[in-house]
Amino acid sequence: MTMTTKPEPTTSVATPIQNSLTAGRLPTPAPWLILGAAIAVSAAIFGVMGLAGEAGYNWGGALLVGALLYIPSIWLFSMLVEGRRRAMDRLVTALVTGAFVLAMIPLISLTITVITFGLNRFDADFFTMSMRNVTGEGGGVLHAIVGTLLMTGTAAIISIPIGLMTSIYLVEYGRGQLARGITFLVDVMTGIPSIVAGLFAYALFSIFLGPGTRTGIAGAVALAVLMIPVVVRSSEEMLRLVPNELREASYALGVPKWLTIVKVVLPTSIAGITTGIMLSIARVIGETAPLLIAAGFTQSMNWNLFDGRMSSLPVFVYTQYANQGNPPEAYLDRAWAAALTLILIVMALNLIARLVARFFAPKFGR
Amino acid sequence: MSTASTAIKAKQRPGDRVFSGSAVFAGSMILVTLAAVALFLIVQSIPAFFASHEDASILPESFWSYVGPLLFGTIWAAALALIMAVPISIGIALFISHYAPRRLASVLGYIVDLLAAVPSVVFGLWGIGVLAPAVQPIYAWLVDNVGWFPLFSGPVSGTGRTILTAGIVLAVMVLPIMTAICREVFLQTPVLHEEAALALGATRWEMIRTAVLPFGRSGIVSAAVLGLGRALGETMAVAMVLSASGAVTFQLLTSVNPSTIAANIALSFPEAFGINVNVLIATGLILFIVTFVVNAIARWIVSRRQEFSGAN
Amino acid sequence: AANESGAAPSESASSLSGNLVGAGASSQDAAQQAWIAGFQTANPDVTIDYDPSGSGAGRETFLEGASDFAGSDRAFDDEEVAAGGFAKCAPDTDIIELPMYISPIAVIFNVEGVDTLNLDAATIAGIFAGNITKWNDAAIVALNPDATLPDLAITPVHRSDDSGTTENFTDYLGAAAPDVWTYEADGVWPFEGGEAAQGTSGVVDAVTNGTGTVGYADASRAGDLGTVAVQVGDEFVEFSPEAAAAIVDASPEVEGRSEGDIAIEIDRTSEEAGVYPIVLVSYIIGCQQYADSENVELVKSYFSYMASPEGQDVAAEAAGSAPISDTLREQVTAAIDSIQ
Amino acid sequence: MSKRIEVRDLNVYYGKFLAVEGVNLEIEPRSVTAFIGPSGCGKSTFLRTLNRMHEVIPGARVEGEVLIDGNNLYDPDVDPVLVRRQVGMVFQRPNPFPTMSIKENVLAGVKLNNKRISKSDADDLVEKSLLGANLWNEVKDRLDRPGSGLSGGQQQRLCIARAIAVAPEVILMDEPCSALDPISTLAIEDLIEELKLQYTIVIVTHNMQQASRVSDKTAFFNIAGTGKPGNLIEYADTTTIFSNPSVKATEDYVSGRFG
Amino acid sequence: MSKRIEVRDLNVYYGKFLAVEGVNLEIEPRSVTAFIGPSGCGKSTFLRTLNRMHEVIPGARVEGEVLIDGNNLYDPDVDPVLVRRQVGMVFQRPNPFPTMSIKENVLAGVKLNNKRISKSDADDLVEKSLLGANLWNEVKDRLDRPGSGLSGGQQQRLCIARAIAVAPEVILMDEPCSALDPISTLAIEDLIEELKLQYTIVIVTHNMQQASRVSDKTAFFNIAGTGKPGNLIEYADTTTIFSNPSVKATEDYVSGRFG
Ligand SMILES: Nc1ncnc2c1ncn2[C@@H]1O[C@H](COP(=O)(O)OP(=O)(O)OP(=O)(O)O)[C@@H](O)[C@H]1O
Ligand SMILES: Nc1ncnc2c1ncn2[C@@H]1O[C@H](COP(=O)(O)OP(=O)(O)OP(=O)(O)O)[C@@H](O)[C@H]1O
Ligand SMILES: [Mg+2]
Ligand SMILES: [Mg+2]
Repeated sequence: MTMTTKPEPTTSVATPIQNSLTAGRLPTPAPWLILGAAIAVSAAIFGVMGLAGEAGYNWGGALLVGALLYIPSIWLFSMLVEGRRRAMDRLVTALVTGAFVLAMIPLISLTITVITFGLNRFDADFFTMSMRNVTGEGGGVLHAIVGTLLMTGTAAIISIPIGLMTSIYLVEYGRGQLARGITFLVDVMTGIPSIVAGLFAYALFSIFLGPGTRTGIAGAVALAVLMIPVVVRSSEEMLRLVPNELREASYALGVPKWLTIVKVVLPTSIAGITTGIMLSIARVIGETAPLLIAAGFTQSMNWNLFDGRMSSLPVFVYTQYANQGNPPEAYLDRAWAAALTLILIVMALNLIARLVARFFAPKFGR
Repeated sequence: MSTASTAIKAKQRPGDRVFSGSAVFAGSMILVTLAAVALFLIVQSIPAFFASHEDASILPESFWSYVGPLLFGTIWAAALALIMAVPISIGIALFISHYAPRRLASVLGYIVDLLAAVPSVVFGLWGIGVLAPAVQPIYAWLVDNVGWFPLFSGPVSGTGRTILTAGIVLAVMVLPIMTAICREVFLQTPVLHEEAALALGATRWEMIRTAVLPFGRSGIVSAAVLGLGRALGETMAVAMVLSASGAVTFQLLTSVNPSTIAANIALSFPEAFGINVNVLIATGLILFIVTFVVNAIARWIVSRRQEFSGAN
Repeated sequence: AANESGAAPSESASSLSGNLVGAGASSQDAAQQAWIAGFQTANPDVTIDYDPSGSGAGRETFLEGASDFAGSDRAFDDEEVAAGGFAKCAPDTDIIELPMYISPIAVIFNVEGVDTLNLDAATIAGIFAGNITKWNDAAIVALNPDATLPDLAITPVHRSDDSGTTENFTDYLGAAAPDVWTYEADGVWPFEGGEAAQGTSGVVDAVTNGTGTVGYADASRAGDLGTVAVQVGDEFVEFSPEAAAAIVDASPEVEGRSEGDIAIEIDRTSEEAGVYPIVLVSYIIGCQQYADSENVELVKSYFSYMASPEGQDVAAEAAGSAPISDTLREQVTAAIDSIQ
Repeated sequence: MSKRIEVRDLNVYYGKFLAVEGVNLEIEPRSVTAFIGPSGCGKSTFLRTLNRMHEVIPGARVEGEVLIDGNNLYDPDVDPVLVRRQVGMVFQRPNPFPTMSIKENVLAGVKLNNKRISKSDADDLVEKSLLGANLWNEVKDRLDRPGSGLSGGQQQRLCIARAIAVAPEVILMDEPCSALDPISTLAIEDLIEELKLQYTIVIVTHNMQQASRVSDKTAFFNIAGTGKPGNLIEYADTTTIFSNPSVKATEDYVSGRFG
Repeated sequence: MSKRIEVRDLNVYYGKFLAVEGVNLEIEPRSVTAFIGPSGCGKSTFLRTLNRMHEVIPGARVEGEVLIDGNNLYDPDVDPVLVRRQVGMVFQRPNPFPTMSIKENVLAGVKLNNKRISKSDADDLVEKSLLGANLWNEVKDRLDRPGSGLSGGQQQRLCIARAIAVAPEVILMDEPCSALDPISTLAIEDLIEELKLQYTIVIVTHNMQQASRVSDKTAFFNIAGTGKPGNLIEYADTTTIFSNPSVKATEDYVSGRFG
């Protein structure tokens, strides 16, 4: 305690500091200095203790331990200089930032992995060819791109209206028993495991189209079953955020309820709803297991949702990885490139949705 | 003005009726779908409940002794994932909503959203190829140095493909959706309440504790439930990453790990025939029920203090 | 897609057209893709889909009549055949089962500085059963006096999914080392212990990424990993296509099956020179007589292509399988000719 | 273009809770009527029963009759949407539609009802309504800017313009000035003065000066205690209410030193 | 327990937009100062600079000095958290924490500082603060009910209780009565009268009667036009401002017939 820079009496917390508004504060660059010191100490520990490993100095480990060391250090320093509450604040700041950085590590690692491996086959052939009559090297994913877009698109066409209308019902019309029942059922529906959805769609279409049939539409239905609850949940949240004032303003003008919903409520919440829909699409577009079961797998182009098997990008990635032939690198390269393609597609959809949302979004501000 | 007086008398407008009718229709579609799924699951499961090893070769004895360890593994893996993901996603959401500079925040939000788009197969590939080898030395160190702690006891897995790794992969997978919801909710915290806290002389953290977190509590629970639902049902990534056997063990770092229901279906379904198929579907039914129970508990938690909720 | 439309060679004499669906074992998927590619190139109006959904699923699908043929890592067993009910086939007719895809299973390992090891069945069984836990165990050293074996823990890796590979591998262990390996042959790994990984790729990845790991996988995927030469009689045999084909020839057929149902019971304990006993035989299963004669020509022609030396070579190239021997081909061809 | 309103034995409920009890009232056409009373006495609640906005709230219902020119609003076959077109409403907090420009906001009542209107008619209507709401000069150069970009007082007048654009016959205003500064308040009071030449106006206010300035008649509501229903205590000419009320409670309330 | 505030050459910005320009002002301890002026002239903005709440808004910043008992609030090493503990604030719309009970709301600020306040101390403090805010009698039986269940006026007084519970030396109030009915307004005006014996109080109001009733000194702010910065036009004793202002604009504003 002899080191404290500020001889403030720390005992009288309840009585305000009379003479000055300044409390002891760490100088602005202090956190950075402490971070640097923490990393240096950790680096030294790694050096001395020989934790570095034979393969060379373990920089990653040193940085990680340094960062971990920073968290208690900043708390300690702040505690000594600035007092308990500030210390807590700094600790939480460090933790929150730490959580963010920590989450960035897998993201960056994943991105780097997908891009470096994916770029090997990111060529013109890859986007203009299917896998028909291709063995070993070469080939492309056009058929899987088409399949993914067709099936996800159909799933979206099924589930967005149903999901949106259901959430409208829950927010605008639903009262009492039926609404509570539907909320409950939507909850139940969020619990359907994806593979069960696949089994269900497969069994359902076996009834209509004969046993054992695997078609794009079955895949789309499986995806829709997974997608609807996400759409309902997110749209419901967003519709509830629309202030009642606006609805009342519209009713007071003699606008019928349905027009109020269509022209006032939906446009006001469109940004949130689009975000929710994008999340739901992202949720299903990468599904593998249900599509493998319901839509099967083919090497050829298939534009017909109602006849024949249909490939999709995730299934393509999976089969390329799982059933590698000769040379295995060709299969792995295709798998990664297809994964990269899938991520890019979702990115593009996301961007489009954001633009749409921005276009319709309420225009606030002066 | 007798014209006006009759004018206010009109029958219900067709637009309204069509619109509310289609909303009800959409709602009942959910009912129908769900009934169909439930019916399918139950009908398909019934033979499994009474099957023994003779009927279905994958059953050790009865159905329940088969599903028990799987159920344990499912819950254990999801719990591990959630223990990691909930604090981190709250952290990220707070970072984006209350710590990062405005400009940066929306970009960061977008980046995290993108993680949601990564297909589970890719998480699987990444888990096998990148994550597991990277964490294996840490596991080895843990077993050597804190192996006395039951969760960390050895022998360490030689490949790092343990339940903890699967938990990490699951955590990374559920992060985006949980973060997105938490972030939206935190951003909705009324400025009034935030300023009320600040005006009382709260530090940023204290403001978050008094205004933001209580307001976002139900949102956090919703997010956790959605994340949990995803973690419980995730199939491919777990199947690919986890070194699964039927064991029931809490050890995190060994080669012998419990399997999960969804992963087990994926692993066993291709070779399944006869009653085995029913057995696997029945495990799906169990998973369905578990997820639902978790959901119901979460609803109950949220509704318990409704009176004090932020939505006023 | 660019490769689909204009691919038709104009002078193609082929009159075949139609759509054939097969489903089943993922083990033969790479071979099937090669066969399909070769066949479709020669017959541009034909589309064949092979769904690598798994042997069990493949057999179920065929049984339901949803596919024209199945690929399976095991033949239907006696009861299943007796039960009949194959929807695609004419009532009360038999099925044909053709061992068209033979693939050696390699025992692969990852120990620095060791490329190959000589092991006998008992030692392999000991390793996978968890009795032998160190690479410098006396049993291994005794068989490999020249190798420099480290004091390193052995991590055995097995398949976590239900698979024909596991069934064949455990069948070998049980037959060749019954004292050490007391479990029945099964597609599911019979006990808890060791590392598990999904699919051939998972096992290969786990062995590659780990240290001191050992596993079993389709030989074509062994890559740069160390492989085991298995003791047969007095010699140690490395896996090779020829050795794998040889064991099939040296093994008896399952008795009591109809003509054309060529189910083989691999003789894992054969001591004949140059056979490699750990093999997987994957069958093509079709009908002796199809209920609907529409696709029969196509089926016969496709099956014949698979069995032809050319077809077997394509598969060997693409999937690393072992071409079937000429004696076996004769039987297979006869069976195909009988299809109607 | 204005109507007489009669209220007979009106009870207003929120679910089981009786919020306003036994109101009898007659409002003359082309007049301004002010509702005053302490918080929670049911002024807003009662006001909203006059154009059936009350029933928008789940569980809310009404007993009794509200007659507009002799027609009971609460007859079973009356269409509330048509009622609201005849009885417009302005709320306490200005609530322009955030997704719409100033012009679209004014036209909202017309456009949202899917009425087709020619561009020149629309422009005329916008100008007329904004002029009527005393806002035209301030916004005529930026009709395409979002309505939420205006100041509070301007937003409130925009809402009034929006309300009069559908040509109602009665306008209800629930504390239209409480969020506004004196200058905007003045502008709106002037506006009420003008509007009353054409419309029947009912206004809720906490500001007694405002009530005495703008209204012809005043209704005083009171409440006996929390959980009790609100009652109409006294209804008379504004001058009477403020100078010579017949009920003690009214006198106590209006003679408070505040306002 | 009260402080003198001096403001020197204060410019207040929102990003690039200069909202308030060149304010010089001295506020005596234990007095009530009212800020009046038309909407958008920067009253709230200026008020919020007095406890550094301004900087909570992204991009907002300040030039110049605000001295409290001679210490500049905007010195680089001043801790805004400490400033806000000494300078409390009450907002226009009552904002009790909805997740907390009445009691927890009162203790919210205290708990931040002193986690381990004993139960009896806490009860004492709650009673003292609620008594100070004139709310004790109305809520003493339901301290554990949510604060959001109170009426608007009660909520506002709850917010005042919450503000005085942390024992600040200055209390800033931004239109504390504008959402309230006259009875609640009266209660709060009475309260201000009492609080001024202990605290320095600054209040923004649109209600000139209110300003003249409660304040000792009044500051009139004005704005030349939209987009222009607001200015302090005149600052003097309340009686002077309302009876004999020295600037024409002030006279125009206070002599409006409204209030
Ligand atoms: N949506 C609602 N649901 C249930 N009760 C309500 C609702 N709105 C108002 N009330 C209750 O009805 C009574 C009358 O409320 P109302 O808002 O009409 O009062 P008011 O006179 O307008 O008050 P103020 O001057 O504060 O606006 C109050 O007791 C109130 O709590
Ligand atoms: N968050 C903000 N960002 C940008 N500009 C703002 C912000 N808040 C207020 N302003 C602008 O600053 C100026 C002063 O606003 P302020 O709210 O201080 O006015 P006021 O005098 O309090 O008005 P009122 O009486 O309506 O409350 C206005 O031009 C306003 O548009
Ligand atoms: Mg009201
Ligand atoms: Mg203001």
